Amino acid sequence: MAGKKFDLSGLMQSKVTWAVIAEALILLVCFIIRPDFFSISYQPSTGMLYGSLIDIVNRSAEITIISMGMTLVIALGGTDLSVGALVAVAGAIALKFLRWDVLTYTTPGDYTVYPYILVIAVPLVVCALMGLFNGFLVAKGGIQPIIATLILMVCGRGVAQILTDGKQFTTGYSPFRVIGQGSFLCLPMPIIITIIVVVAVALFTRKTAFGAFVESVGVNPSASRLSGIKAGNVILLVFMITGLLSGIAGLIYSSRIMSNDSNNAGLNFEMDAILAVVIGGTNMAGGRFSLAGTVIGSLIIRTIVTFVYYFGIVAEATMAFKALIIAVVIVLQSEPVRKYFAKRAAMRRAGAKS
Amino acid sequence: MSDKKILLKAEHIDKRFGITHAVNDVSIDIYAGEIRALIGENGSGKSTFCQMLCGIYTIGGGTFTLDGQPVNVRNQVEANRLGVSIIVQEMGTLSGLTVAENIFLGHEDPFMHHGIKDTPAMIREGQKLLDEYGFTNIKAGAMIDSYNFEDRKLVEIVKATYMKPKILIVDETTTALSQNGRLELYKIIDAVRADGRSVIFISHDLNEILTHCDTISILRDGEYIDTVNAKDVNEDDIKRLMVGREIGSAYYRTDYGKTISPEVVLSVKNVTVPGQIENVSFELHRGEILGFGGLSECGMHEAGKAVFGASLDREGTVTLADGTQINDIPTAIHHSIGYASKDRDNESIILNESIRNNIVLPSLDDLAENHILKAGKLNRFAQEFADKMQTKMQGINQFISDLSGGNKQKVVLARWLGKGSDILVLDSPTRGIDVKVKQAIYALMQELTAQGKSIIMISEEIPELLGMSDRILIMKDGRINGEFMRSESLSEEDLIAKMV
Amino acid sequence: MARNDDMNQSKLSAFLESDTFKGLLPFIGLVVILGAMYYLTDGRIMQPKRLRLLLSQVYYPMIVATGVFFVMTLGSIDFTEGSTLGVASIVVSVLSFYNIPLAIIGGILTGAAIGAVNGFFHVKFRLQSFIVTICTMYLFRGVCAYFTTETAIPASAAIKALDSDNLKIGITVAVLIVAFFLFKFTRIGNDVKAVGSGETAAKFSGVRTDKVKFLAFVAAGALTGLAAFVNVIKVGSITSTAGNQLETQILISLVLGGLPITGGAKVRFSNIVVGTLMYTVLNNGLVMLGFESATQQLIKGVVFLIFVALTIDRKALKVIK
Amino acid sequence: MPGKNILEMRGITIEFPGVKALDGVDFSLREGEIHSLLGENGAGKSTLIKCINGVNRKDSGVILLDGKEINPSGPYDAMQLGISTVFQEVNLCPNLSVAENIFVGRQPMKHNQIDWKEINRRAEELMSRFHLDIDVTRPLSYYSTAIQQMTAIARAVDVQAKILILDEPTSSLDENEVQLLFSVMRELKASGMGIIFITHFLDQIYAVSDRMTILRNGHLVGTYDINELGKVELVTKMVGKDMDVIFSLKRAEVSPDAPIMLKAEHIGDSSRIDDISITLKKGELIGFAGLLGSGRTETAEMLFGASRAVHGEIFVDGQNVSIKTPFDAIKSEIAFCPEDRKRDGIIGDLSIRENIMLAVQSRKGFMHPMTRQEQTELADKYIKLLGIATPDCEKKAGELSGGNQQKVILARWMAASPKVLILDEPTRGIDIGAKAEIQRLMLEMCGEGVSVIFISSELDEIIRCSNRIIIMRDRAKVAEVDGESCTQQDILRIIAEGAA
Repeated sequence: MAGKKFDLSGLMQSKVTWAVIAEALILLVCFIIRPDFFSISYQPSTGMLYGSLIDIVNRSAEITIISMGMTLVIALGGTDLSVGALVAVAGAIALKFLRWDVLTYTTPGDYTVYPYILVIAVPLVVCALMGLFNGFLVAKGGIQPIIATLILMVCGRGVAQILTDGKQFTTGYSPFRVIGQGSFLCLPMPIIITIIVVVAVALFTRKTAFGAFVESVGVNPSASRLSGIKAGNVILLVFMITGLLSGIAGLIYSSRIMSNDSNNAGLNFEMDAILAVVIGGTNMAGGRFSLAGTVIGSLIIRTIVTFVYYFGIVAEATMAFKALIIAVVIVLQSEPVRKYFAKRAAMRRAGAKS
Repeated sequence: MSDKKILLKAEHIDKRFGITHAVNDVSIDIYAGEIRALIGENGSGKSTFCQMLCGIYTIGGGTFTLDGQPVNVRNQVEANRLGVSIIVQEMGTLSGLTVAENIFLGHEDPFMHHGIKDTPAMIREGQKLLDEYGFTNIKAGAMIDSYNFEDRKLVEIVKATYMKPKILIVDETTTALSQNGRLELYKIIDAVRADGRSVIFISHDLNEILTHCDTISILRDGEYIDTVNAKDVNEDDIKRLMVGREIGSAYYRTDYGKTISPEVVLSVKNVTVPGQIENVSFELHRGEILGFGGLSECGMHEAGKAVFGASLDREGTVTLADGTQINDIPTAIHHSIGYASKDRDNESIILNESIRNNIVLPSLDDLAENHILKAGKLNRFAQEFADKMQTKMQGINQFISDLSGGNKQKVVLARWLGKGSDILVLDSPTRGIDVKVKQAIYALMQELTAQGKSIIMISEEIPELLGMSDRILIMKDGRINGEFMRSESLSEEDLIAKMV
Repeated sequence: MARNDDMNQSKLSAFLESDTFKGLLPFIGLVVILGAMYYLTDGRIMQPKRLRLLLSQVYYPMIVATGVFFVMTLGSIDFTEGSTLGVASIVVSVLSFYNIPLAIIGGILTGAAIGAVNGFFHVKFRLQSFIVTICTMYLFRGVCAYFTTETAIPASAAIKALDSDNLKIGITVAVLIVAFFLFKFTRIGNDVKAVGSGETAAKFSGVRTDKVKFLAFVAAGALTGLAAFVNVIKVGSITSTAGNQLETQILISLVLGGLPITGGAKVRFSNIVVGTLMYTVLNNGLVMLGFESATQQLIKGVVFLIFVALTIDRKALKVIK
Repeated sequence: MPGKNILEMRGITIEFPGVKALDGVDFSLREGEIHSLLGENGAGKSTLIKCINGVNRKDSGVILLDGKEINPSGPYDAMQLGISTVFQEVNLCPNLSVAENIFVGRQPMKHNQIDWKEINRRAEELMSRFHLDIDVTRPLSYYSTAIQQMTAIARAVDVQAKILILDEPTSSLDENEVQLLFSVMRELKASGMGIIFITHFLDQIYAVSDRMTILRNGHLVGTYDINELGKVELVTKMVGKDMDVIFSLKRAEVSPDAPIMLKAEHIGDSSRIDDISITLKKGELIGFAGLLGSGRTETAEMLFGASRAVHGEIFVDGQNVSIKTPFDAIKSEIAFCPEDRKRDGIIGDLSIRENIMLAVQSRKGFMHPMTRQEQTELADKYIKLLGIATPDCEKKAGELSGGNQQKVILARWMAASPKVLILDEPTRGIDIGAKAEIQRLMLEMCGEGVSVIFISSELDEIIRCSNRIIIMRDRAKVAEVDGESCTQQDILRIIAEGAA
C-alpha cells in the first residue's frame, strides 16, 4: 500500500528530532562566529586530521562511551552515579601498573614495569567487577540504583587515591600514549575506539534479544520476570557493561594526560552521561531507548563546551552556560511542549481540511 | 382447578447433592391436558425435579406416578418409552450425526432390519416429520453441525415430541431462540395440550409464562410453595412468591416507581473532552441514582471524571444548583462532590498510607482548628466512619495495602461519607468485590439516596445498572445514545441495543 | 527439625522487616557510631572543645536537610542545594556590608528564587526533579564560580562578629521546631506524605499536588538561603568551592537517618536530626582518627551501604519522580 | 425498484492454511443498490471483497458479472471489468496532485504528451459533481481523508465502474463528511451503480443501505432487506457466535487413562499456603473456585515459581522438576497468565509483537534471538487465531482494550506451546463478547492435549468449563468436586461454610 501519509506530527513528537535540530543550531552559531569552524585540515606532523569538528568528536569520546552503558541503565529505569569514580579508578590502576615502583624509576620514561596487557586488562576487569557490584546491589539487594551506585560514587575516588597513595604518577610509555593521542586511518584513536564501542553495543542490544529484554524489564519488571526473563541477570549484565565502558573511558582519559589525576578524573562524567541520554530521547522512567539519540546528545554537550570556548566566555562560567543550553533543549523536549507543537501541527493540517 | 384426570402425581420427592438439599419433600399433581409452568429462582430445584422425572438424575426419595403406574426412570430412552421427554437448555443434539439420526436417537429399532440400519428410510421418515412441523429449511440428510444453533434446537423439539410423549418438559429453551423460533415452540406445546397431554414449562420470562401457561407451580430453595392459576395472578404476585424470603435475594433494589424530586443538584451542559466524550449533557436530581452504561471504551468513565473536574482539557460547563462552576478537583470536593474511581488502587486510595490518612485527607481543612490538626481528633474521625462502613481492619493506623478489595472500597466510601459529600460519582463501585460486600454497598447506596444524597453510578455490569439505577444513560462512542427510566419491563436487550 | 528453624528464622526476618525495627534503626546506628568513635578516639571525641567544634559543623547541614526532607518526602530529589548555598552565601556576604537583617533576607530570597526555578520546571514541564536539579546545580555552580574567580568574596566584619554558638544553635533549633510543627500538626505534612505515597490518588482526594510540590522546592531553597547566612558567619569569606558536594552529603545523611528514598508515609521527622548528627559524628571521628580523605570516603561509603541495605523498603520500590 | 443482478457469487469457498476463510458463500448485488456487508472481524468480509477484486484466488464457486463468468486476476484487471474498490487506508499517492491521482495510469494524451490541461479540467468537473470545489493541482496529502476518499470514488466513476466497493469508508470521517459521502453514494446509486458498503457502524447501515448480508465465521448467515431485521436481531445474528459459543462450550473429554501431566504433592510455603496436592491429567481442565484471598493465586504462583515453595515436590509429565523461578517453570513447559493484567501481564510500551514473542524468546535466552520476520509471523498467526482487534502487530500493547490485552497475554503463552497452562481470572474486566471467546480458546487447547488450571470467581464459567473443580477456603484445599454434576449452589455453600 504506497502513500503512507507523511506523519509530520509524529516526527515532531519524537525527541531525537529536537536533539538534531538543537545540534544543528549550535553548530550554525559557531560557524557564524568562527567561519573556519568547519574547516578540516590534514596535519602531516601528527598524521591526523585536524579541525573543530574532529576535536568535538574526539573530546566527547569518554562521555559517548560511558553513555552507551548509561542508556541501558536508564532504559532499566535506574541511573548509575558511579561512572565518574570508575574512570578515576581505571586511570589509577593503569598508571600504577605502568610505574609500579616509584623509587627505582624516579623520572617518567618510555618503560613499563608490568606487561602492557596487564596495564590495559586489569583496570577493565576491576571496573567491570565494580559494575557487577552495583548490579548485585540492585538485582539481589533490591536497592534503588541511584542509592546503590551512590556508594561507589562516594568511595570510588577513595579507592583510586589509596591505590596511588594520593600521589599523581606520570608515564611516558608510548604504547599507552597511543590510546588517547594516537591515530588510525588519520582519525584520532579515541574516535576509533568510540566507533568500535558504539557499534559493539548496538549489535549486542539489537541483534540479540538483549535489547528487547532490557526494554521489557525497564517498562514492567514483574511482567518480564513472569514471562521467564531472568530480570536479575539482565540487570547484572547492564551494570557490568557500564562498569567496563567506564574503564575504557578511564584509560582514554588518563592516556590523554599520561597521568592519573585521581581527584578530578571523571568529575561530573555521570551528570554529562545522564544528560546525553536524556537529550537523546530515552525516557528516564525506563523502556524504549535509542543509542543513536544518546550519541547525538553526547555530541551536543561537547559542541556546547567548544561553542562556549569560541564564544570567549571565561572558563569558569562554561559549566553554567552548558547547563543553560542543555536546560533549554530538555524543556523543548518536555511532554507539554511537544504536545503543544503537535496540536499546532494538527490545527494547521485541519485548517487545510475545510 | 378443574377436576380433570391426574396425569402425574409426584409425592415427597427429595434429592441431595453432598450437603446441598436441592429438592426437599416436593409433592405436585399435574393434570392431563394442561401447560404447567414451574418457576423459582436459580437453585430453587426446579430443573433437578424435572431431570429426576426423566431419568437424568436418580430419584433421591419419593415416587412419581404417571398415568396411575409408579415410574422410576433410569435414562432418557426409557423415559421416552414411558412417555416423558425433555428439551434441555443447552445443546441437546449430538454433532457429527445427521439430522435424522439425531431425531431417532435411541429409537432406531423400527429402521433396523436384522441388524442393519436402513438409513434412507430413516431420512425419509425424518424429512416427513420435519415437513409436518413446518421446518422445511432443515434437510433430514444433512449433518447437524452445518445448521446454526437455532435450527438445531428445532430438530431437538421434533425429536422430543414426534412420539407423542404424555409429559413434555421444556427447560428454559426459549432464552436461546429468536422470535420465530419461540412461535414454533408455542405452537407445538399448544398442540400437546390440545391432544390431552401435558407440558411442564420452565422459564424466567414471567410474561411468557402468564400468556402461554394455564397453571403455575412455585418452588423456593428446594421447597414447594404453591400452585396458582395463570389467569388470577400478575407478575408482582409471582415475584413475591418466588422471592419471599427476607435475607439474601433482595440483592438489588426491589422498589419500582419511586418519584424522583424535580430539584436539580447538578447540571452538565455539552461537556467535551477531545478524543473521549463529545457534548455530553445531563442533569442529576436530588436523591437519584443515575446509572451510566456502555461498552468498555464508550467514554462513560471520562464523563465521571469530567463531572469531578479531573479531566484536563474539558470544554462545556458543570454547574451545581447554587451556580458554582466545577473546573478542578479541589472546588468539586469543597462543594461536596465525592469520586470513587474504577482504577481504585491508583486513583482512589493512597496505597502506602494508613487507613486513617486515607479517610481524613479531603476533610483536613474542616478538621483543623485554626490550621492545627490534633491526632486524637483525626483518629476519632477516621474510626467513626470506618466503623460506620463495618470495615474489617486491625486498626485505623494499619496500612491500607493490607486490606482486601472490598474493605478498600469501604475506606473510599468512608472518606466521602466523612466529607459529607452530597453528590457521589461511583465508577464501577463493586468491581472485583465479594458478594457479601457488594450487598453492603448496594444497601449503603439506597440509604444515602434516602438521606437526599444523589449518586452517579458508572457500571459495566448490566444487571447492576438495571437493579440499582432510577435512570440509566447509555453511552456509545463518547455520546449519550439512550435514556431509560427505571421499570420492571426494562430488559438487558434494550440497553445492549443502544450500546452497540 | 527443619520446621521450627524456619519458624524462628522467619520470626527474625519478620522482625527485621517490621516497621518498629526500621523506626528504631537510625537511633541504634547513631549510638553504635558514637560508641565506636568514643572507643576508637578513647574518649577524645567527647571533650568539650571537640564537641563544640563538632556541633558547629552540624548547624547549616541540619537546616538544609530540613528543607530537602520535605522535597524527598514527595519522592523527588534535590541536587541543587550545594550551589544554592554557594550563590546565597555570596549574596549574604555582599549585602552584609549594608546591614545584617537585609543580608539574611537577601540570602533567604535568593535561595527561595532558585528553589522556585526548580519547582517551576518540575511542575509546569513535568520534568523529573532529578534532571531539573542537575541542570540548576550546574547552572548555579557556574554562576558561583564566575563571581569568585579572582578572589574569595569577603563578608563584612560586622557579620563575622555575630559568630556565636548560641545564635547558630538558636536558629537551627528554631528551624527544626517550626518545621516539626508544620509537618506534624498542619495539613502540609499530610499533603507532602500523600503526594509521596500516591500522587494521582492524592490529587483525586483534593490535594493541590502541583502547589504542594512547588512550595516544597521553594521552602528547600529558602532554608538553604538561611543556612548560607549561618555558613557565612562561620566561614567569613566565600570561595568557588562553597557548598561543594553538599547535596550528596545531605542525601547520605537523610538516608542514614532512615528516610526511604521513595518518600511517602514511612518518613519520620527524626530522620533529619539523627541523620545529620550521625554523618557529622562519623565525619569528625574519621578526621580525628587520622584517615586521609580517600579512606574517609571509603568508610563513609561502606557505612552508607549497610544502612541502606537494612532500611530499604522493598514494597515501595518506585521510580524517583 | 432495484434492477437486475449485475454481480452474482455462488458457493464461494476460500481456504487459508488451517482456517476456512469462506465456506460456500452466496452473494448478489443488484444494479442501482447500496448493499451493506457486515460481520465481526475475522468473519470473512474483507476476504469476500478481495475475492471480487481478484486479490484472493477463490478455491471453488463462481462469479458472474452481468451473467458472464469472470475471474479477475488483480485490482487492475477488476477495474477494467468495472469493479473498483476504495480501501480503508485510501491507497492513492499522497505526493501526486488530486488530478494526477484520478488519471494515474490512463492519462489522456495529446500528440504523445500528457495533456495536463485536460486532466485538470476533467478532474475539476468530476469533483464539482460531488459539490467539492477544491484546487485539484494541490498534492493529495494536503487534504483531509474525506477528500482523499472522494478522489478515489471520482476515479472509479470516471472509469465508468459498474460496481463500487467501499471498505470502512466512514471510520475516520466526522459527522458532516459522512453525510457528504452518503449523498454521493445515493447519487451514484441513482445512476445505476451497485455499491457494496462495509462498515461496523450499525446506524449508518440503516441510514443508507437497501439490503444487507451478514457473515459469521466464513458462513453466510443470510441476506435481508433493511427493514426486515431489527437492530437487536442483527446484533444477535452477527454476534450470535457468542450465544452459540457459550451454549456449544462442552467440557473437554478426558479419557480416564490419560497420563498425569502435572502432580504437585504437599506443596506449600510457611507463611501463606501450608499443604496442597493437585493432580492434573493431560487435556483436563481444573477449575479453582474460592473467595478472593482464599489462596488460589498463591497456589498457582508456587506452581509457576513466581513464589518459592518451601516444601513439596512437583512432577511434570512424570519427571520431578525443581521450580524456583518462572524460568524453570517455562523450561518444564508450564505457562501462567497472571491475575493483574496491567501489573504482571502486559508490557504497555512495547508492541504487540514484542509482547507475544516474550515467553518464547526468554526460553531461548538472548543469545539466539528470533529474527524480526519470525516474530512478526508468530504475532500475526495469533492475532488472526485469537481475533485480536488491531490493524497490525506493531501497535503498542498498552493502547489495546482490556479484552484484547488479555488475548495478547494468552497468545504469549500459547506461542510457548506449554504442557500445563495456568490462567488466573482470564475473563475479568472484559466485555461479554471476549469472555466467551477466551473460554472457547481454553477448551480448544484442552482438546489439543494441554492441561489447564482455570482460576475464576465467575462460578458459572468454572462449572461450564471444568472437568474437576478444586474449592479453596482460607488458603487450604477444602473440596474437590466433579465439574459435571455440581451446581453454583453447591460451590457457594462449600465456600460459605468456612468463611467467618
